[in-house]
Amino acid sequence: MSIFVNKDTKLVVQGITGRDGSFHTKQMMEYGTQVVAGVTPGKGGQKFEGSVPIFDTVAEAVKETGANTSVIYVPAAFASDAIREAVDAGCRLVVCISEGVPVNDMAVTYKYVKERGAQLIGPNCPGIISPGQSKVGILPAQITAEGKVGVVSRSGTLTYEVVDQLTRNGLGQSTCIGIGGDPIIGTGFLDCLEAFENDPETEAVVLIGEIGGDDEERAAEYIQTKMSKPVVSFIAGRTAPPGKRMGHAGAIVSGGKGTAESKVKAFEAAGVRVADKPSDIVPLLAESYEPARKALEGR
Amino acid sequence: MSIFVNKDTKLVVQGITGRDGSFHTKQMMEYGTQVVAGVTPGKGGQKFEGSVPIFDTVAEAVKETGANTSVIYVPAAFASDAIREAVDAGCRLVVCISEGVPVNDMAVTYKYVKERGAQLIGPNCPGIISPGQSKVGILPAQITAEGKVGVVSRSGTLTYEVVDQLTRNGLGQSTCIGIGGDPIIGTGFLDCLEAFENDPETEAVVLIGEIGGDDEERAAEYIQTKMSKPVVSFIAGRTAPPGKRMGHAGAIVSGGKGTAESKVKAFEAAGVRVADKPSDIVPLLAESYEPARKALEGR
Amino acid sequence: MKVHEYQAKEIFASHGLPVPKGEVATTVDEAVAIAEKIGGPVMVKAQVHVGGRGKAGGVKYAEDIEAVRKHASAILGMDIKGLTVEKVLITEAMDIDEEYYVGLLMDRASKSPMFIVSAAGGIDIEEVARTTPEKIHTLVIDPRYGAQAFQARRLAYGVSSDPAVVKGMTKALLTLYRIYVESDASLVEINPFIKAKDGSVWAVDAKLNIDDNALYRQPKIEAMRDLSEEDPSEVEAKEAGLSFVKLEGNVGCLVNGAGLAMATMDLVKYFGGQPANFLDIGGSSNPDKVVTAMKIILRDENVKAILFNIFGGITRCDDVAAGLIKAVEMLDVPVPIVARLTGTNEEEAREMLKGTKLHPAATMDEAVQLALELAGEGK
Amino acid sequence: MKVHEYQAKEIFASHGLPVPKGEVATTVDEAVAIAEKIGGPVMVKAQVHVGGRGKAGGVKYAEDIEAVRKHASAILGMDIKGLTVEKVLITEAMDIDEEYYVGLLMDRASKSPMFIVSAAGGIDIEEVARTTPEKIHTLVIDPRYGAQAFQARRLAYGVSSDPAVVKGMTKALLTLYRIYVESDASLVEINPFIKAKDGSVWAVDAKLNIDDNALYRQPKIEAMRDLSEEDPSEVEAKEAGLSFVKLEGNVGCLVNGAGLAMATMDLVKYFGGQPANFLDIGGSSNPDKVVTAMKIILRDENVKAILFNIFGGITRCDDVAAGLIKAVEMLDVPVPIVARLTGTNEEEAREMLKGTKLHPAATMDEAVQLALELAGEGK
Repeated sequence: MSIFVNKDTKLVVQGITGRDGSFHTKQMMEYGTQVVAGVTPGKGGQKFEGSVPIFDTVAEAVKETGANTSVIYVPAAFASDAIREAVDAGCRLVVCISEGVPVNDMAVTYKYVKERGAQLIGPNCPGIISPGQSKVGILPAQITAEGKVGVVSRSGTLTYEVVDQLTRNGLGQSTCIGIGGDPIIGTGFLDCLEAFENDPETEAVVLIGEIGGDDEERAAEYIQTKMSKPVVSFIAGRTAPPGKRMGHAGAIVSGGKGTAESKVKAFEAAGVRVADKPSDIVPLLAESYEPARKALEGR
Repeated sequence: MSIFVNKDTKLVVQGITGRDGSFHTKQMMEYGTQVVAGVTPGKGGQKFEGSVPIFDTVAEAVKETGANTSVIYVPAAFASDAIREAVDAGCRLVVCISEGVPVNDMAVTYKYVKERGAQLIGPNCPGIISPGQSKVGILPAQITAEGKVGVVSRSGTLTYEVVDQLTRNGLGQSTCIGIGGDPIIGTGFLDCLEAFENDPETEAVVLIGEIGGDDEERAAEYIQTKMSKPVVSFIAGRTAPPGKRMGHAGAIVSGGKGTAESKVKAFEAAGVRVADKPSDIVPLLAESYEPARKALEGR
Repeated sequence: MKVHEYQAKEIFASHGLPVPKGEVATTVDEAVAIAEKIGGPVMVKAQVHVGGRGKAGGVKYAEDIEAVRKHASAILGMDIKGLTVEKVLITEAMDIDEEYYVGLLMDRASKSPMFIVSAAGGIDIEEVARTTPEKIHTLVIDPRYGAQAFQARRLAYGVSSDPAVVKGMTKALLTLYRIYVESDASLVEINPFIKAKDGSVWAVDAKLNIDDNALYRQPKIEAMRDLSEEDPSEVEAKEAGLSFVKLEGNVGCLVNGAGLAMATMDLVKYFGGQPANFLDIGGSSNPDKVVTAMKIILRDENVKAILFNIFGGITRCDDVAAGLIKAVEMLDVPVPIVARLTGTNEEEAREMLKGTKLHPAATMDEAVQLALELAGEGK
Repeated sequence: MKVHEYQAKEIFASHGLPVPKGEVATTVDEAVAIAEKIGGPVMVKAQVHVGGRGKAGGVKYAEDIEAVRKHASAILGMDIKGLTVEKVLITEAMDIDEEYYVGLLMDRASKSPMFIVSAAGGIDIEEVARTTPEKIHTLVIDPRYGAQAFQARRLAYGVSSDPAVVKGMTKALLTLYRIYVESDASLVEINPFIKAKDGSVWAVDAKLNIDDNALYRQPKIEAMRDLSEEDPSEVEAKEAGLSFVKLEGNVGCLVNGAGLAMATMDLVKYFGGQPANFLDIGGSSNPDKVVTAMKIILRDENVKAILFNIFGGITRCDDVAAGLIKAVEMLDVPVPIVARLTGTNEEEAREMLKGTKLHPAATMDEAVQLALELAGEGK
């Protein structure tokens, strides 16, 4: 098991012929993801890497190949349209990698996706990987390993850092998901925590938050009231000055809200251990999760 | 029983202090409709006719009085906002009398109402009356009588004409509803036919259509496949020239579509008798509805 | 309300749609001057608010100035389905390779705007829909979200794989949607949307109908109204808040409510007569409206009798009676009047009409039959 | 992106909001001329992109021209939180009776725009929210439908029963929503929205923040950008596609990804050091970016060591290594560089960096500790 993507994921890549799209499609194919179609308007009829059919529209791609999931690598100005196109064509899961999507567009797109019962991950996210099954997005697969720890994060490379440490310590992952750093994202911590809680394969969860918003605070409450599995967290941005956007559009402390302190406090109040630095995550996990303890001891 | 309005209808009147609003509110109160509140922005705190409290907003009216239904008499330019306000405030049924609402506004308003699970009757309609229980709108109550015939119509005064003939022939009505003559209306023939079919008190239905659109054709199909109760129809506009809007924004034969012939043909093909003139409706009803036959004989 | 092709094209062009060069002329000399300015072959197109102007000879190709002069002379002043051509559009003649239809209208069934696209452009789309419906591609737009680029693109790919056509049509569709919303349209259409021999795409014709209910907030478009294209009686009626449509019979009808007005016309026909008009005095009760309505009906010399059919709901019978009495006093009514007033305040009305020369009637059937009799035509 | 009060007011006024007369001045003489044109008492208001200008003495009431001259002299050139005041707005002083707050912003929790209204206007709204949250009225707007008149009216009635205030505020809220949508704003606010002693209502202050992600389609607003209000290094970074924020420490950080960059800064602090900056080189792999990033970091003389922390995903380690090698070649780098490159193409990168004077590190902890040691500050 795993959450959101698995062996049955049949992927259509929107923007498959672009620089990033083509690079990462090759990586996904090498990993074993079922990439069944690509979409680039005007290139319908061609083949990607000699094997993946390219279509002008997602509707056609879904109709011809039965794709159930889409990943988007188009420029930000076209990302909202691409998300809506994928949902309209029947994709149940849409992963939007594109960075820089206007937030007011996303507010409407979010409604569009929800109303049609689909799920969006991102935008501005690294995607999702269920090791050994399917990789959708840009996460570097070589640092992951099959296993039972779920990882959810608002960051990209910081996720890799943490996943890398898990793997090096012998802790494989059920699914690693980067939900994105924008103020409005399709899938939040709560959705992922609920899915991990319900996934029989997942035994523990690592949550990586950052400054801005109050998603971590709400996640803390959820963990305290609804989760049975151990969760360890890390919050980035303790040294970030207020009023400054730290790269991510959503990572900003404003009006005294969204501070790392508030998030750490919320997690600690909820009984969730918070790591002071990324390398503390595995040791903290060992306190409540037996396999982590054994893995550390075995080193 | 009855459909849509009954003894439990607690009405808020939007535009209660206007010329039409005040006139018809008095008529509704005289009839016995539970008019619990009125709304006119800026007149909050006053009383209508010394008894009905007036509020600035529908939200306040609903909160203070428990109104569950709204009737709207505001100018067309404000009607869409009034409908949305009523639905947002929690009214489950909204009856919009106002005529001249822009159709593109109504397309959006229709979605707004549906999405919130409420029901809209109209706009540009005479409203609805369940004789002996509640009158909401402008239908002249004195021509109605309690009984078991359901009446649904796209027209206003033509409805009165038909109801008057039913009453004069001893055939009372369960509910009479004027759905309005605009291209986009909240409640159509199908909604009403389904409600009449499910209403144990209604034994027969009179449907009054007119040129334009294909609602009558779809009603004919519905009656044929889903209805057990006898239905008699009348179609206005057999002499209307094509391409000309006949008063109602929706009453127009264009591109060879929406002709009276097409509608008559559809009803006849569905086994629904179509009256050649309004005075033929009761005699036709007598052919399939025993109480009508007895009523005619008894005269 | 309809606007002329040249006006619609101005609106289209201001939104960035590719429209062939052209200007409108009201005289032959103007037409020639415009053609000279454009240079090369042009089209001379009658600007009238009716369909089928092409078949009626109102659209001509002019190879040279001589031909422009000839065609403009013939078309200006021409009568097309009862309307006199007052203006011609002189516009660049395009070297057409492919013709498409692209349009957007309010679809009653889905209660939403709907795109219509076809590779069978340049001809009557209703005819295409009737004979070869498979050539028509439609797509319903959710008005909460508006038209999406992917929807326009999908429609365009449905009729062409030519990149220039797909790109141009996608843009055209999205632009038409914007125009539709911004101008409160009920229909906006380009027929034909063409690909020229050089590969470029153009909106060669343009149609834009506006929702009358929204004109109050469209002052710029309302200013485009061409009253010479409308029946003066209908215009006068509309200004007075009435709905009037002229017909060919001799029984003038004055009714409250559109449905009842149609039913009254139908009943005149049923009893062997012919209605002279459709007239709905509308939902309010202003006596002046009745006066105006009478004036409009009496302007028609065919009218031999007038039939009032009023069922009072929001309209009060006493108001109508007051208007009727006022009208009879003010106007010299040369024909008999049958009055059937029932519903709200009918007793008051009956009282008011006593002692007048009006012929009362109790039912519709009776009223219509009496009117036909008085018009000398009763069965 | 932020625009100045005077620019926001121009936008507000163009949408029909009541804005007091006023113009912007860059010199004292201009300020005086504007005040003379306005006549009567005016406000002299510093135009800077920071909050709290009032407390800093950047907003003054001027009874007469002498006072205008005095205050403009004092405020122009004033330093407010590190920014020099280059412009003052000279604007009609209103006779204030009541002060309200009206604003609209993107609410993350509801993922929708949200109105905020309060009768406690004229003061810091965040302070009001913190101390007397019951004075704040909010209303989430469904972006598919936009702001509804009834919603604006309901909010207005929530803070006032004065007809002029309700009417003016209702209109102001609907207009703010339109401005918000049309200009791709993330925040738009009037604080205070006032009722004057004569009963009229006015937008006395104006704030408009634009979503940077949407600037590409807001050329008119982008043209309002005042670069003198922004840190030149941050501007240069943004132009190169980097995210840079200057901090006070001595360890320059160059990281890919915002989360990792923050975690790196936090780790510097954790090990007892101070980061000199936040710098995210972003998600693509352009070697030139690394060069620009290095230049920006080296401009800060406090920097004693540079820490590269790259985890390759979409960014390829070999590209970063190439950029790094190029940067070191081009620039005379006077401080030690610690390079930790891992992830996509890390082997290629390791190979490329062999034989350079860079200090390699395998883990974040090791890299940070090494950098601190090299900066002479390690624990």
